[in-house]
Amino acid sequence: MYKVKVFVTLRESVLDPQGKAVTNSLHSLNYPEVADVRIGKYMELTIEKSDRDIDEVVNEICSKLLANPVIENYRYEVEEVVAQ
Amino acid sequence: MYKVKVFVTLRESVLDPQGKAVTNSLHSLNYPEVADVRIGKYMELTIEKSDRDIDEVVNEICSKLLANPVIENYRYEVEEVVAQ
Amino acid sequence: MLLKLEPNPEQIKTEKLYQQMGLSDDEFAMIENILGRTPNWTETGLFSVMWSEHCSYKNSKPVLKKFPTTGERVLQGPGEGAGIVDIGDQQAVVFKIESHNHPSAIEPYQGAATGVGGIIRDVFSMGARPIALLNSLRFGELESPRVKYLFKEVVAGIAGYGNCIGIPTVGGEVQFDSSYEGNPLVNAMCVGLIDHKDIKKGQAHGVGNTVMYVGAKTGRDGIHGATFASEELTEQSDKDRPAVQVGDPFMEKLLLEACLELVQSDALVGIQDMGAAGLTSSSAEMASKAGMGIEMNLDLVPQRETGMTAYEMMLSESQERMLIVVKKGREQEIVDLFNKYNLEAVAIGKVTDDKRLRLIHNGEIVADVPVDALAEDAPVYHKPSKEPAYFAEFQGMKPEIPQVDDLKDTLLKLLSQPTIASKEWVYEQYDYMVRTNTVVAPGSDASVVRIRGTRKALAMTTDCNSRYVYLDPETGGKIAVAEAARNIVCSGAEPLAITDNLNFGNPEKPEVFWQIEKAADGISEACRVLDTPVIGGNVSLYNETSGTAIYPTPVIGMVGLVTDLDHITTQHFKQKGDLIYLVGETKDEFGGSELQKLVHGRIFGKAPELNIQLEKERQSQILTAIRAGVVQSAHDVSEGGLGTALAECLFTEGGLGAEVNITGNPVSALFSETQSRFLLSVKREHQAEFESLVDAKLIGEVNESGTLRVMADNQPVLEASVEELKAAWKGAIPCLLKSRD
Amino acid sequence: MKFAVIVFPGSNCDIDMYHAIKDELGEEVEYVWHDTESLEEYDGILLPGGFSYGDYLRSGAIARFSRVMQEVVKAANDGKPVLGVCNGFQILLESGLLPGAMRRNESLSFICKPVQLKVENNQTMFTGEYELGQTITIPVAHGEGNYYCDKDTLARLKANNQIVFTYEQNPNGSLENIAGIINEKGNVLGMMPHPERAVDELLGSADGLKMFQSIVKTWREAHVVKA
Ligand SMILES: Nc1ncnc2c1ncn2[C@@H]1O[C@H](COP(=O)(O)OP(=O)(O)O)[C@@H](O)[C@H]1O
Ligand SMILES: [Mg+2]
Repeated sequence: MYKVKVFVTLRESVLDPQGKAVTNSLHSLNYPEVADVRIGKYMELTIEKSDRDIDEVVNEICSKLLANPVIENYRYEVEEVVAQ
Repeated sequence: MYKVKVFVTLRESVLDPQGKAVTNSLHSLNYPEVADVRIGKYMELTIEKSDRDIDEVVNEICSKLLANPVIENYRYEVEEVVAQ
Repeated sequence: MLLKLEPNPEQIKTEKLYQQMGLSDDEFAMIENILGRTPNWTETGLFSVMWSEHCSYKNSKPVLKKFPTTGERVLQGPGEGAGIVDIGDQQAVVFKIESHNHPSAIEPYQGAATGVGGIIRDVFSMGARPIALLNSLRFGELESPRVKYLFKEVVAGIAGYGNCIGIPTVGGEVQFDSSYEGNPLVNAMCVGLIDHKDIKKGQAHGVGNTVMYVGAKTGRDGIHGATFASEELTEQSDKDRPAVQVGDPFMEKLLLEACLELVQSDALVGIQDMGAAGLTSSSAEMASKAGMGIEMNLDLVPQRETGMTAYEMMLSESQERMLIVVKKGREQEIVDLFNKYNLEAVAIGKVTDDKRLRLIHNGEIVADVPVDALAEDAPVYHKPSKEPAYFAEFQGMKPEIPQVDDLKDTLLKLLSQPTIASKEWVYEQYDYMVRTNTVVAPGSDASVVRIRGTRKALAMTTDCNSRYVYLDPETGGKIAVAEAARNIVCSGAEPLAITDNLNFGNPEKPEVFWQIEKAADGISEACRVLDTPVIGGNVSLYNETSGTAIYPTPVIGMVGLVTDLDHITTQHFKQKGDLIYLVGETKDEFGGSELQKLVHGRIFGKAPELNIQLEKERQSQILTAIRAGVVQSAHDVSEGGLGTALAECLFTEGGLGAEVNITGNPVSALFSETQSRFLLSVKREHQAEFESLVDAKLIGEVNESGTLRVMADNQPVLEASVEELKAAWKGAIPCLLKSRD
Repeated sequence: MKFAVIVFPGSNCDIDMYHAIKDELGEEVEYVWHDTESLEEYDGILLPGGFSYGDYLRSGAIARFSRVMQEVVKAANDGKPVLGVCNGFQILLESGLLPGAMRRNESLSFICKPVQLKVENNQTMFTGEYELGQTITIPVAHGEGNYYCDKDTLARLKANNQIVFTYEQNPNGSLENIAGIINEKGNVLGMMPHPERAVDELLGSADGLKMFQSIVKTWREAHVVKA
């Protein structure tokens, strides 16, 4: 079994209204040192071992469903775990 | 300057409607090996150095604003970067 | 910091780089001629966007000229952000429709969302308070995963923007046909309300007045083909790649409230939204319309990204921005006003009298061109037009009645065609009630929004049956307008005016251009007869997938005036014992009908005929009867014919049913799509008065049987419980969406 | 009785709330901006629906830090009626004035439609005019109305009769069909459905009006005694 962590972030030049709103709010909460916030998605997938290659599976899943390649980038980390 | 990565995840006991929906659509896209998906947030903060301790600042920000302790947990990673 | 390498004028010319921006050799020569020199990179960019079809209408202008655009009530016709029509009491209604087809094909959620954002800005840039949104959508057949994805995301994007900004999305239409498979249509319409005294124009008057930039910062969003072209030259890295525009409805809500406050200030001279071609079109058009020039210092433009070039700033399509001109010396008031809403307002230039657009960047003049050349003098092309072969073939076909074995089964199937089926799945995602003025919510013919503090209300709709337009563009164009008017009249309103969105294929193809011309002829004639001038609109061409054009789709957005809340009427039957009337006789017309599509899997033959004079007479009779208070419900007979219309009248509470009598061929009686027909119900006590006002045929009666029973020659020919009809109609879209891909 | 309708950047049902109070209920009402530093002069506080701060991050998360929220807390502590509708409810949850949190609707879609609610507690200052167990029709319009709280909190809500409204047919996946809850003290009510959209038969239902009438009645009784 694998635990896969997927990070989806907005591409750099894409506007991030959420991040902007959070930055402004942190400034008014008196954290002027926070220069920028970008908000993305973090996903934890549990994937059973199969005969397909895990990287292949994860890349397919990410580009098909988890990330929108037009505006987002993704990266991931795979960890193999031994089921108890 | 610091680059801080914050991971906000739903607590184990809280049902994740989005994760459930993604799991279902992965099954219908023919990825039966995906047993579970949990969806959270991934945030990248750029924080200038100040006289406040960085961990203190990040913990405050997370517990006040970035995560809702009723349903969410957070963890973070701090990386110090040298501005060019 | 390192300046990006831009091609010099010589390179632009010899390497024909302008072609990648969409300018032809002739057009480039014209520009050189206008300037008396070769344009630089930024200047070439200015011309390329201003002379694009989207901004200049260079291919469609000769067609748009056909439209009647004036009328007693028209306060503002085409030419500004949106058209304006008087509704009495010093009030007026402002509306416009706009397409976001191509952005939605690439990124459906954001494409649709920013389409909504853009049309809202057009309306409030006139000084009006937006009060309602509508949309008109087309997708491929709801079968492939890609189409389902586009459909879901487009609806979510429209909902996401409209709900957040707090303007109710009260209506629209969705149709499915394989011609839209790779090229969905997303047209959004906004309706606003204004007091005459608040009407504002996008004009930069007064030499020395200050040009201010308000709203969101400028990024590299939506700089299209042009930037892709420059990519190879400058080897920009991936992170500089042009980005899809992302909408920020929260920002727009603030901008909306701030601008409506600004409109009340006498410091304001002119205001225009930065839509397509952003800063370029807003500045050039405002100056040109006022007979003035504008000089701007681009260093002062609020920027979201570092190292932006003049070219990028001028062509950026970042959302939620407006350009305003204010009286010199009053800038601080404006800054304060916007700051109150946490928004930026920055003076970036001034009005000049030399009719030139002059841009300064990093201390240098980076562009200096005549504004009229940009805004007015784009070449106009009279494209060749040719009747397509299919047209003569279709016209020559004999009318045929499709073979039907089981009337009930056919009705159930028709009701579950996604184009006819309930659109509840769509509109339940829209907040159609916010601001608590929506008297008739989505689900009846037209939506009705009351005007608080008066007895008046506005009825609104979008319509276009593109199958008819494909079979016969002129008739189809007429029908689109007539159908919109039918919907307005059935809700108890008088049609006022229209806005249109001409969605077509590639106009360079003579057969496509012919469709455009003919459709415009049909629309024009219908508008003249129905007295609904065209007060604005939008053109979207090149809607094709792998060389095949979409069905020609001139979407009509129409607004009507309800003079008293008591006149508001819906399509649903109201109570047992009411008499059911059909207005208009039925012919064997199945060309382009739902039944034809269902039976043959394709459409062919002649479109239904339309006698627009007759249409007008019937509409005015019905409106008179509604205003006299003798109509309980009114519904037009459209896709799927009388059978479908009857079922739709019964989709309400209270266990109602109906028994009606038909004559002639039952298939035609129930499913023909003959035009200019209406289905009304009337209280028995009003029978005589109603019959004196409307030429209608009594065909049956509403009862409480919970069953639709259709009789021919005293024999039941169709009997179905309303529950099963409703289940087919309501379940179709959710079921198709759920079905395994 | 004088009401305050709190306006956050991005509120959009403020105007509906205002008109419900002024035109249909016939009481005094004012808009109060999010940076206001005192709510002394108001007898009832209304947090309207909408998308405060775009609902970015989590709905209500940013608005709860508005200056005026300190005053809302104070008003709540003083026993004044505080009603949060939709986004107002979300803000009350984020600020801790009510327990629990909202998740996205189970369908993951925004949902707008009239729904049937059951009055589970008519012994509050907001519901006195309803019958116990009465079914009322009030619209919902939200994307994050899927109420959640932990087991202990739920047990407490039940024990104290703090669940005021439940859905007859759950539209969003809410725990135990919860549509509205009240604080222990009984003066802070949060609900996802919009009573201010149901005050006029012309728009489909007037069932929400009784809620506002209940507030006024309770307030009058208290003040007649005091006077
Ligand atoms: N199909 C059309 N029918 C009538 N007027 C049109 C049509 N298309 C565009 N117009 C008018 O041309 C003007 C410019 O349109 P457009 O460039 O879409 O406006 P904007 O600059 O707001 O995007 C508008 O006033 C619009 O109403
Ligand atoms: Mg525009």
